[in-house]
Amino acid sequence: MHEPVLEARGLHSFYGDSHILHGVDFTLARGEAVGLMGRNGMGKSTLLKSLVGVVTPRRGEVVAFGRRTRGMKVHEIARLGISYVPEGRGIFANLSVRENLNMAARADADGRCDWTFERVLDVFPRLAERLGHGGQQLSGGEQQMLTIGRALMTNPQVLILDEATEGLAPLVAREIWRIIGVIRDTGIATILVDKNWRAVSDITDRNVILVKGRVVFEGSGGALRAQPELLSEHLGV
Amino acid sequence: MTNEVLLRTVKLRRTFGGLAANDRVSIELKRGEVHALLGPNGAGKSTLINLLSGDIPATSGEVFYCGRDITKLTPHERSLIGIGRSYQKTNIFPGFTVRENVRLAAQSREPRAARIFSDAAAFGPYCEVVDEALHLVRLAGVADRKASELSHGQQRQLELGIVLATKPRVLLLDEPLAGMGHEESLKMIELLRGLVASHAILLVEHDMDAVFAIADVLTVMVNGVVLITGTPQEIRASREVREAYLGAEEQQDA
Amino acid sequence: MDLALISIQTLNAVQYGLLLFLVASGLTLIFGVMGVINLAHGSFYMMGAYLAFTLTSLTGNLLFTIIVGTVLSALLGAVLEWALFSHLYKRDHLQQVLLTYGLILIFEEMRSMLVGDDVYSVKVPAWLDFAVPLGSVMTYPAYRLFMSVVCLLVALGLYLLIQRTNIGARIRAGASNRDMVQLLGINIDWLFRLVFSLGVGLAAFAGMINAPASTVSPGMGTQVLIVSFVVVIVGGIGSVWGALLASLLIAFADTFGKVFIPDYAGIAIYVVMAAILLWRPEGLFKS
Amino acid sequence: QSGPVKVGLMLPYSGTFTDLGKGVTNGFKLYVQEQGGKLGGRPVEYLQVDDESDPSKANENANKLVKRDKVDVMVGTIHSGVASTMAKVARETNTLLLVPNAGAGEITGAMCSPNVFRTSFSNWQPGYASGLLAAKKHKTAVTISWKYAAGDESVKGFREGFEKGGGKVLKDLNLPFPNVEFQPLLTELATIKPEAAYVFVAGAGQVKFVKDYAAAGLKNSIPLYGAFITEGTLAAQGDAAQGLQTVLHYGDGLKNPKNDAFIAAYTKAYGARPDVFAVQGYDAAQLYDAGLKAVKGDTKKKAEMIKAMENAKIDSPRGRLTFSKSHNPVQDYYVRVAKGTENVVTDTIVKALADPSPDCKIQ
Amino acid sequence: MVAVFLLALAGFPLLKQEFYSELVIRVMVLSMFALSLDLLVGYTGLISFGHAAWFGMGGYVFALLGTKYQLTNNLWLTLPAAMAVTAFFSFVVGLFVLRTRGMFFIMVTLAFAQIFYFFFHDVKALGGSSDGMNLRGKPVANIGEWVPFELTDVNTLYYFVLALMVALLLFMALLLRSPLGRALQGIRENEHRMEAIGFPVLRYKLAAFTIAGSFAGLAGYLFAVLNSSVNPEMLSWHQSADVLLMLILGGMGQLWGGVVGAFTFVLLQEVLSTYTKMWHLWLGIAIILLVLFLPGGVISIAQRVRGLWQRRPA
Ligand SMILES: Nc1ncnc2c1ncn2[C@@H]1O[C@H](COP(=O)(O)OP(=O)(O)OP(=O)(O)O)[C@@H](O)[C@H]1O
Ligand SMILES: Nc1ncnc2c1ncn2[C@@H]1O[C@H](COP(=O)(O)OP(=O)(O)OP(=O)(O)O)[C@@H](O)[C@H]1O
Ligand SMILES: [Mg+2]
Ligand SMILES: [Mg+2]
Repeated sequence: MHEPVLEARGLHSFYGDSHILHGVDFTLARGEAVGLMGRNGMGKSTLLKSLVGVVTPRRGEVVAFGRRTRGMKVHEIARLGISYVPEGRGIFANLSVRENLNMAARADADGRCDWTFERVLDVFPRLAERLGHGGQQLSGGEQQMLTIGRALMTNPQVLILDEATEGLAPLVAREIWRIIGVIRDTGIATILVDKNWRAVSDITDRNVILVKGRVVFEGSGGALRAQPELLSEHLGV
Repeated sequence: MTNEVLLRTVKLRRTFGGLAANDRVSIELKRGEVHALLGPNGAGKSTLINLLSGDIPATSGEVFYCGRDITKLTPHERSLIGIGRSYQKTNIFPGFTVRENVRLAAQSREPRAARIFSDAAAFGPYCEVVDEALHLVRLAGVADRKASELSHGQQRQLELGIVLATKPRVLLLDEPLAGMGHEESLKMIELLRGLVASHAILLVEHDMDAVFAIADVLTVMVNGVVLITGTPQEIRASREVREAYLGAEEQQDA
Repeated sequence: MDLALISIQTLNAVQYGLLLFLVASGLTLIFGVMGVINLAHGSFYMMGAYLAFTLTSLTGNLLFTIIVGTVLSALLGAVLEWALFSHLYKRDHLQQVLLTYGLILIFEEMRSMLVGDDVYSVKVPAWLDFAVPLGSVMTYPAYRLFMSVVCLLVALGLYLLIQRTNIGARIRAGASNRDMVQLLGINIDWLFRLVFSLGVGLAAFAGMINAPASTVSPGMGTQVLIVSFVVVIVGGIGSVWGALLASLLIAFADTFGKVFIPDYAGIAIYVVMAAILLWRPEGLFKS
Repeated sequence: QSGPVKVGLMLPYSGTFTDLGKGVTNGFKLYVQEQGGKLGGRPVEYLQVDDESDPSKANENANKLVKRDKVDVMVGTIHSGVASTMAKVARETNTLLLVPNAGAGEITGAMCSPNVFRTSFSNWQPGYASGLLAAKKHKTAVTISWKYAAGDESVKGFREGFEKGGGKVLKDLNLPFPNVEFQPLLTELATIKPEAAYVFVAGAGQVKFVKDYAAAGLKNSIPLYGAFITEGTLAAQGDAAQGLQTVLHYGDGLKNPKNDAFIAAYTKAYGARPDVFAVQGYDAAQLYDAGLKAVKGDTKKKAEMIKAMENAKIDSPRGRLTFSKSHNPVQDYYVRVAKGTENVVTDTIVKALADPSPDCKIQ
Repeated sequence: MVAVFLLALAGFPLLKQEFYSELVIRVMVLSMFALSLDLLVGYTGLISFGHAAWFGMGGYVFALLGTKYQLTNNLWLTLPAAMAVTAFFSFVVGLFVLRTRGMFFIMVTLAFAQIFYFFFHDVKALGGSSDGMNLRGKPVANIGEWVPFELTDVNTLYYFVLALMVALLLFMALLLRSPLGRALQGIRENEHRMEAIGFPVLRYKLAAFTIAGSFAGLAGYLFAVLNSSVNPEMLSWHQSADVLLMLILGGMGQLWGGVVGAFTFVLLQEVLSTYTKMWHLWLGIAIILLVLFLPGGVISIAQRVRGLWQRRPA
């Protein structure tokens, strides 16, 4: 396997007094796609937020591209090449679609620009029709497309999608899965959270299941499917 | 009696600038039916719900509730006569406890304007409704947490809990299952099945498993107009729908 | 009233409107775009005027004064942002009201300690010290016309900055969702500091440009405060053209209020503001 | 009685009128200094309160001096609204009040009271005197003032004086206090084309007005009159004010021995030339001194003291100063011409002018 | 803590310091003013920048009835009249201004307040004068022949105001846990959703605006009585800003926030202006420090203390 681009070691994260992550270890290698699964409220988003620095873990450390991120600002971590699409989208309501995309534009650390404005619009033709609309005026699914497109505009090495396809129509959701496949081939690593565990496990190399802030399973999609009792116990399937 | 039409629209139309987000939309919601509304992103589903709930006024067309023209009613008036809705983008009272979120919804049914000096939280009838709603959406365990401290999925559950506590007869649900985990989704489907006997439900949802599991009638919208209304079988069989919306979904389910 | 008179009054109104815009321009950035309720705007304006007075009495050169003064003020703005405002972005907006009120008090007292409480004025630079004849008895000072031009340039510059550049988009994005902007790898702290200092610089700039046409006096800051907010709000928060249009409308209300309904002139601008906001509850230009 | 007399200075030490407040304070203290730090033979203890020119705090601030600090005399203030509340408190508590500036007519009019004296003017006085002067050369005039009590009263005085001299006021223009966008009014003035104009605005407003007036080219075509319009602000007004004729009960260019000494002493003490406000403060101290001396410093003998003050003939830098029945100054009004940074006195337009104060009921 | 505070207040006049008694009356009146604003700002989320309009109007109602037109000086007539008039006008103004939200609401309320300011500044029939009006005396509390108390006595006035303040606090406390109060807080939190779950939001806001206006009118009435004078500055935006500052300083959305804010603000001013000439400077610095280090307002000190208290046994 390739060298890890993002790594968490023994993370303990809190919100105030409530202890959410209990010593989570997690790695993501270059070009790898990992699915993060678990029921509602198990700490998936908290783990992702800890990785990108929005939540500061009280113990443990996060290493991104070989650098410890403790003490780094959120934007500095992002600049290492990590792009995070939070659940609930975070669209800039007061900016137009065009501005939402362009404001984020950035070449990657090597100066490459694989994802351009045009390419994002190619992937989401719906957005091309709405360029002048304000973020607030988009339908829910259009907003989701926009955040993903905006994340891609930063030409990340690591793409983290929380609730990746929430609100997307099946056709578009499938397009997202396809794109993730495509970008994985270009060497971008992804972490996916999505309720559709089957679709996720189809395209990921590895899956991690969280239960109450602890990792209870780690393995390929095949391995996951081979253990229906795991699925039913931890995902309620 | 079960198939009584509760909510009916006649040629509803709503434009944003030059864009017709809804055009000539005529649908009927009947008691005892789950009516699923499908369509690609931006088709106008949420807009339709907004028109039905009064959140935005219609450009033209009418809405009837139990035969009464309610096109001009404000959102709160519609809520009070029994039309409840949930939001696609979570729309709760983030600073309040989960219980207070739901309690407020229950309070709206009994404003008790006259009793200015009584303690709202201790009022029995509210409490019952609240407990029931919290139980239904499986949030009883976190009732005293602040809503903003819930996880995304839990907030989605709360979103639904608030609607249920207003005891509506017509439920307009905008992607209620989005963000909920697999198990929670299944429970919600069960819950909706239980409710449908006495309610009319309009369900906007992109989760096809769920939709085909509970919908009695489906309407597919594209670009603001109704493409087709029919039974699950008819919809599945429609080539147009497959092209516009489902894509190769069939194969997976098959 | 005859046509000639009306047209002169119209000229007065336009000129005054442009001036109002200039005064409010810094606020358009700090309040309109960044969303920081900055009551100290008037103090920055006053600071500019006093800087103009002090520096011109030292150097005798207005242009030089304006450049140096603007830079100094912008630096002060950056320091204030770093020391005070940067801690408040995540708090209730009303905390900023309190903070900036504290600043007003400090600024007034500092002014009194450093320059005293006298009324001063600043000389119009010689090359602009002439007047254009207007009608039979009146003349129009060229400096006022010059200020109008400056103001239009400021409006244009602001518009380009806010609406047309990537930086502008990022600032606006930051005002609506700070965390998300950071997640996109943008240093929002730095950006906000920049914008804030630019806003302070603009306020001081307005004070300096306006000093020769007006006076430099204690309390001048609070006088422009309300009308600046009126302009930014009536125009629609964050909209440069809106603010410009609002300035003109307010100036027309004020000018013609004084002429036609002198007894009610004091409320003319408030009546206009109330009417506009009742008609368009989100200002003239909704952004 | 040997302890110090407590003098409560309630004046603006912050805000727009700070400068005037300081002028009054300096003037008052200068006189006391000249008397070796004593008034009526007793040492003086000052208690200063910043009234912020805020009438809604006036009651509290006045009571602070009267009820908390138990002062023997209150001196204040600039703002008329604040001063009339002070007058009310003074009357209620029977405390002596010296008003060193505020010109509201009612202080020595409807609200007059034995224990309230004014050492400055009533708004009517300088207005009236200006009217007399303007009427000497002109037949028609237009007035411009801020729309507030002082402005109204001053304009009323001007009108009376002007009409007495045979002139006619064509129109009263006004604008809301403290608005300083004068352009529309100047335009209107230019269309009416009166022979003269009279203006009443204050502080920074007067500087801007005079500059705007000159910049609009009106200075030469329509002579401008005013009372305070150049007072204390000549330096800031620069060329625009040069040659302006004003009428006031004082001028720093007034030639008399008292004034020369006063100016010298003031300049020495404070490093700046005095203005009319300093004189009014100085005279407040003189007046109080006169009262105290008459009772040998025994502040308990109020009636006697008041009597003495009523009859005081004060040698003021402004000339001879006496008081009318209503306790308002009776004083000469001078014609002054702005030259450089001095208001040079060229003439006396009316001697011993008293406000008729018809509403005052102390006899 | 509350009991101690109220006891201290009740005992204060025993010190027989007339000036300080009047000072405390003034602070209590301002507390009531801030409290009424809190109903809007802290609980309903309506940031009014024109609240002084009602304050001033309440005072002017008394001035007009008692002094200018000399209709009556009776407490039992003029006080309800002040509250009724302000309630009426705030209701009417509310019908207009409540169409706007957020910053726009701030400015529209300011606009209306300025318009009222103008009326009392310039319209002669309303006692209009920039210098205001001195009043003929305190209201008389006669009921027929019977005179229960005399407000001319400072101590009586003190207890009268104290009683009203306590009553107002009690009213607010009850209101806030009542269905109406809860609904108002819901509106602050998420107005849109309140409408969607069936609350006639506008009506609720109007109720809050009217109640708050009328209590501000009460406070203004008492202020006029205390000062025996009224003036347009009571309606000025400075006054609106002051009360808002007091509230923010004390802590918005807290029952005692307004009271604590008024006490802090006035005491800071008193102390600083007594001991230093540059008191504005120190006041400014004090305010800035408070903002930076006490995000929840001065009242949050009490909460912190209580927090420590509770943690100790554990
Ligand atoms: N801001 C917060 N403050 C306090 N507790 C929080 C906060 N956000 C989340 N939590 C709690 O932390 C736990 C984990 O939340 P998290 O958002 O990580 O869950 P999740 O696995 O992403 O769930 P979901 O699938 O519903 O999004 C939950 O129990 C939640 O209630
Ligand atoms: N306020 C608005 N102003 C302008 N256009 C709008 C507005 N609201 C919605 N639209 C547009 O109307 C169309 C329909 O939007 P709607 O939200 O109804 O879609 P939807 O069917 O709910 O889609 P999704 O499944 O993605 O939620 C979209 O193209 C959207 O961009
Ligand atoms: Mg999550
Ligand atoms: Mg939708």
